[in-house]
Amino acid sequence: MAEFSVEYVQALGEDGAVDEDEAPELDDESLRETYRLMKLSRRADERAVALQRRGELGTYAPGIGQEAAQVGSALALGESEWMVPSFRESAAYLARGTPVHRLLWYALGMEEGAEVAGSNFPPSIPVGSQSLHAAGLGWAQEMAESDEATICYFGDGATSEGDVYEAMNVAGVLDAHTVFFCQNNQYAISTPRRIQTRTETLAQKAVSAGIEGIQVDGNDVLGVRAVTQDALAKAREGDPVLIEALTYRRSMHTTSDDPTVYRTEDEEEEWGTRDPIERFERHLLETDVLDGESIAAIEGEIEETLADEIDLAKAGREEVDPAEMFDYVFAEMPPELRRQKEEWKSENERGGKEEGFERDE
Amino acid sequence: MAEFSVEYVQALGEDGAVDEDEAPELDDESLRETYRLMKLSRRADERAVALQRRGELGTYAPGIGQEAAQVGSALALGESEWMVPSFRESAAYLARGTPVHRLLWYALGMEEGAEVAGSNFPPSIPVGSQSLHAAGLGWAQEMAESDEATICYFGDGATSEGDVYEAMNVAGVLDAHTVFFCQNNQYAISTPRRIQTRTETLAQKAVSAGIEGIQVDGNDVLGVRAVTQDALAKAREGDPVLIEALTYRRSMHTTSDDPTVYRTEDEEEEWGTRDPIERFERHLLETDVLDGESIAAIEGEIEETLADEIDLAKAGREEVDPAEMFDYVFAEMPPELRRQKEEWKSENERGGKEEGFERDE
Amino acid sequence: MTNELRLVEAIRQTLDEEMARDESMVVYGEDVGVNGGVFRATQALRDEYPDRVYDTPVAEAAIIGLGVGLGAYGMTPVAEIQFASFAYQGFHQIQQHAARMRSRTRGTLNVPMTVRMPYGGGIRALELHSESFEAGYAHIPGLKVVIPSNPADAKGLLASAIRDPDPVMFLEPTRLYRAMRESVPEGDHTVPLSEAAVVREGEDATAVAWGGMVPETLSAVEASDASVEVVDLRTASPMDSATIVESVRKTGRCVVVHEAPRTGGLAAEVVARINDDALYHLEAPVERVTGYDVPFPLFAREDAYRPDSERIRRGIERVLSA
Amino acid sequence: MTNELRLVEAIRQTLDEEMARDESMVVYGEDVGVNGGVFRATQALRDEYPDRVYDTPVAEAAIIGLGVGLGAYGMTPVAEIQFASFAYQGFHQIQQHAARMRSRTRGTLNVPMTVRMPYGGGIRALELHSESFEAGYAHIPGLKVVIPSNPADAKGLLASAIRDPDPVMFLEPTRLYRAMRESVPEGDHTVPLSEAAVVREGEDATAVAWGGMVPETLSAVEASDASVEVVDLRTASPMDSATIVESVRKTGRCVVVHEAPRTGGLAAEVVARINDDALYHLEAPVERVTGYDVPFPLFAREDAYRPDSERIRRGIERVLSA
Ligand SMILES: Cc1ncc(C[n+]2csc(CCOP(=O)(O)OP(=O)(O)O)c2C)c(N)n1
Ligand SMILES: Cc1ncc(C[n+]2csc(CCOP(=O)(O)OP(=O)(O)O)c2C)c(N)n1
Ligand SMILES: [Mg+2]
Ligand SMILES: [Mg+2]
Repeated sequence: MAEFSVEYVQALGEDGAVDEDEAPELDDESLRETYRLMKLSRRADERAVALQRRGELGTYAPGIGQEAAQVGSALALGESEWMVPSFRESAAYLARGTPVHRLLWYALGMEEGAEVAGSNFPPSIPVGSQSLHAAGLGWAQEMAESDEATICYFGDGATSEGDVYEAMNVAGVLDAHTVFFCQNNQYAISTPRRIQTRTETLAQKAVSAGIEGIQVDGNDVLGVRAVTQDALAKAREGDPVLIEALTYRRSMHTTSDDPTVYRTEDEEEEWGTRDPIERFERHLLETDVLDGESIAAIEGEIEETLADEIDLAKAGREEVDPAEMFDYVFAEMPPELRRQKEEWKSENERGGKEEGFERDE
Repeated sequence: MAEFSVEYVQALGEDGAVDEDEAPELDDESLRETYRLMKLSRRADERAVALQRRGELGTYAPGIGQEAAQVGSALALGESEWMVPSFRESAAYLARGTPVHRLLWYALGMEEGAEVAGSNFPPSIPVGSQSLHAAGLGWAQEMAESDEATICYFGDGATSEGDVYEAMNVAGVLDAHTVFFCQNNQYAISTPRRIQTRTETLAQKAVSAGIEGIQVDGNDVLGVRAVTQDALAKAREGDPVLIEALTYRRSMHTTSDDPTVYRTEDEEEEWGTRDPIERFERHLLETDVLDGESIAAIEGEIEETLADEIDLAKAGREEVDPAEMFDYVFAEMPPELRRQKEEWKSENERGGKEEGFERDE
Repeated sequence: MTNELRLVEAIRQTLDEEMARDESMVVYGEDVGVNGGVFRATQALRDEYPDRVYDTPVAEAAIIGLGVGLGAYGMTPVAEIQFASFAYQGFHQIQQHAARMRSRTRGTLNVPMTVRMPYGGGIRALELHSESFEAGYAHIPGLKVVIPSNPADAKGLLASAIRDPDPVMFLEPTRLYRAMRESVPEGDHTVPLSEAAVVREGEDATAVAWGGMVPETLSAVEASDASVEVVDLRTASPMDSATIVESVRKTGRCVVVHEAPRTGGLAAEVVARINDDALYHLEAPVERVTGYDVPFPLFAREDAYRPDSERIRRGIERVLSA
Repeated sequence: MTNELRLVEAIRQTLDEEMARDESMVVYGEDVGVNGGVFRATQALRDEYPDRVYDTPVAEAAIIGLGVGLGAYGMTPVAEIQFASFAYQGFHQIQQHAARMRSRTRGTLNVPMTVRMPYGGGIRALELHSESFEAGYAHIPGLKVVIPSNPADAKGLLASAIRDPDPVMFLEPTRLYRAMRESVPEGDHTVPLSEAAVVREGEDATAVAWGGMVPETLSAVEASDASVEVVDLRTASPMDSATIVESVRKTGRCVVVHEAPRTGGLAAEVVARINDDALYHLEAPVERVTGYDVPFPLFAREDAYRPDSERIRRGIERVLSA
């Protein structure tokens, strides 16, 4: 009656060999920039986790291990095309030009970190819910006869939420210009992939929407880039695609999480050997795109950037005015809310000092 | 990487020919009972619509044209197995032994019509939502190591709701003993099947849950029976199945609906020639299971039953005590609710007469 | 110039005019296209704007969630949820995203969506087709909740809702869709959101109602000997409590009427606002004439559940004699 | 015999004891198995009852909806929603089915499900991890809404909720999970639902609070010179207004405290109940000390949003001096 299949793509093998049929055409500069972004993301995550451990940051969800999936895909997107992330997309944000201090602001509990700059949605906490916004953007692009597309990130866990199925289904019906990019990092907090669903792949979820589903080695930044480029090309014509990138969350779910409770060291080590940055670095060294010196230069620049950005983040934190929470509820402040704001101010700003705003940690 | 397919089953062709490989083994008595139930359902629907037209019934959703899908599948279910219907399953209820007056009570706006008798859930109005209850029942059967299963009905429109995807997915993970029976009657109110989803079939929605999906000619009562029997056998072992029965809603969505707005006479006529009852009747006549006389006897009996049941329904309607709306909110009535009930009674039962309870039509 | 229209016709006309006015406006929902909506509120709209009126799959979370994306892209989404109860399927999208998008992004993203939905009882509808959840929505900061009670307001409020840059839940009383034909201003006509209307002046007591309860309240007041001021709230949130408070300061007595269950209903908020700003003027406890604390029953028991003019009249009498 | 336990430990112990008591009880939800729950409320439970503790996919509508089926089959479902805000994903299942099943089937089907969920602010959590929607649930007839404020009540109320034949939304204040260690009765211990507790007696004013606001209220009262009676509501719905009314009749003044936004919050219902039955005893308007009408902000602004003992103290002073 009807037949379906799911393909698997890998361009840069674990052994460092490149399948030229699958690899995207990228000049050396692009390759180095890809590498730099992956390293920047890794180090930003590491610094963020360290800051959190010292009590200087709120809960943080590192993407360590997922840099290829995020950077490879985000770089395939045009600057004015829309990116709709979940909550673990630091690497994708960085690839889209978002400065590190904005990510830190969000992790400092500041709405300032969720301000929309460029065509990037803010982080979305409710699992899978943002997929519908991406379908909406993609539908708008179709209605506007735009030749642009939208990419949406979510995880393996999100594929169990009704929203994600609805999003793929309506995207299919409405010819939305949407690429659904699922980072299957094997876990939803403690819950392994096999407990999310009985399926062999997550890519096959696309079959239920009548759209294309494809699997890619998510630790292979070249494969991810190529598959996403193809998918975006189709999406721009009104054919949404679901990509499943097979990867691994190498660190904790968030800084509140202890992965040793639910997974083995063996497993973590096994995936360690497939680290996306190491694999890509080996390749770039072998092909002389990078050498020890240029790597050291990149690393040095990253450390400097991070130092500056962390300072910026802390400085911004000092500036937070809590009374602004009243200011953005509606375009115009209704009278009762104005009254509440006045109440708040009269109680908290006696003599100019802002009370009730010490962190109690 | 992974391959999937969806099969299509038909046992009794439109030409009346039977594919012995696909047909279930049923004795003549069962065949006649199947026929009787289909006819009963058809006539009950017709009478209900007529009653509604005379203002004697509320909104009613007839299942005319879907009798093979419902009766064929419901008869495959064991008596103590669970049936979880949507809102158009009169035929399935009748096949499960529910008397007509109970269905009419529901259409008279009486909770009495939604009382649970036997292993049948009440009608479910929110599209697709009941699929999760069926997954819960099927999961309970798995946990109880029961050799029973649950069948759940929903329509083509329901396959767009997140609940249905979630239900199939959790059923797959939890080895729920659930058969999801989708009556694809081509429309969700005015919305044709092709606007619900970009897929070729609805059966392929199963692929997203890693469970089996199969398509059957839903106007072929023998094919439906066979496919459902197979599916139930699998479900009883912990393998849920999605069945898509291809059928057609021959009359209106509900008595509030006017199908001429959104579909052509040609289309209706085309499906008219595939009517499930006529097809089955031809087959039973050709195979001498029925003759003109026995058909007349069945028809006579049905008219008598309906006359009695409509009387019962009307009599029950007269008995409705509105004050009972307070009685079933909780197992025990909380004080404030008791106060509200007293208030209601004091205002409405002066001198024993119940005010505020005339129908204003 | 005015026009005699039914409430549902006023809705349809407004959609039409707003689409003409705003080329970025899109109307979508279940059966709003070919079928023109199950109540015909979008009748023939698709013929006029074939590229901006869409039938969607049966998926309410999607209907709401898509609007968040459309809004971000610069469109003006006007969605229909077929019956108010089915907005619950998309409740998470309303609460977690539509209502919060402006505040969580400090105004860099907003959701100019209007979600139209028929609500309320009184038409002998199917199960779950008669509920009122205005109180639940009013408890969600960032949402506006608007409920017209007559054709002219339906037009003026809907136009304001569509033009409003924030998300509006627009609840249309099914009972009133075809209940009356009244004059509706032609051409551009807006009624500001968050302004209640004193639809009848009085001295002895204040009756506050909205949507489907306004006609019932007016006829209760007409049946009463007392001089009762009637406030049509029109916008449930942000609420114009000033108008209510002013009236209650004058009358000293108040009845609040709604169809939703009493506990946690919006009448409680009205009582609380009166408590805040007019307590010392109260001569009697505020009366709540509401649905009971039971799930809205199927229609055989609907009349017993839903406040009618007789019950409202009794409430007015109680508050006058207390 | 009593035991010194934290609130989350009391929850865990109760789940354990109830599972031992009722073989048909099943605990399920996201990460409740191997991980023992993100707050460790189900820690090691799966080791003890491997066939009755389940990790589920990330699907809240499913978590609620499955419970309807489990209940119909005769099981006692105890579901965990990882954070209260994510129950919105299953809101339709709560409103349309769990809450209504008994009334719509005239008692022939019921949903003996308990839905546990951490709620409320004060722990510098991520976005959407701090909300309180007790008022929304309390407005849904057929649901019980229970909120403990200390370890002993957590045990007693949870046991009652699990044994209750009707659906219970059981809101656990994350702020208090590990805030104190208090004695909890060993063995069978139940606290009846729908009974508020006078946790401190007083003469000058009444303070009503629940969940995470109870300790803040107690410390505000301790900081005040006045004699303030503190009522811990414990069950938000069906509400024990008799205890509140009795207290307010005595004190004539009242402050109601909650974390949720003010408009449409449960304080409004408390005010309305006082209006109904104690208006003539009121010497001042009831004060509502609540969250503001803004979406619960990210944590850098959380302390400015969430009532603390200082704000509550000011509210008490206002009501005393009015
Ligand atoms: C609707 C919803 N339910 C539950 C949660 C709690 N939660 C946060 S992350 C998470 C797991 C998500 O897993 P996955 O989609 O695989 O993304 P990952 O964390 O692996 O990036 C859960 C259950 C949530 N944030 N939203
Ligand atoms: C959640 C929800 N959304 C919308 C509706 C309104 N509605 C009732 S039936 C229906 C169409 C259902 O179509 P389908 O699932 O194909 O079932 P059919 O009516 O064809 O039997 C809709 C949209 C509803 N009852 N529930
Ligand atoms: Mg994951
Ligand atoms: Mg259909």
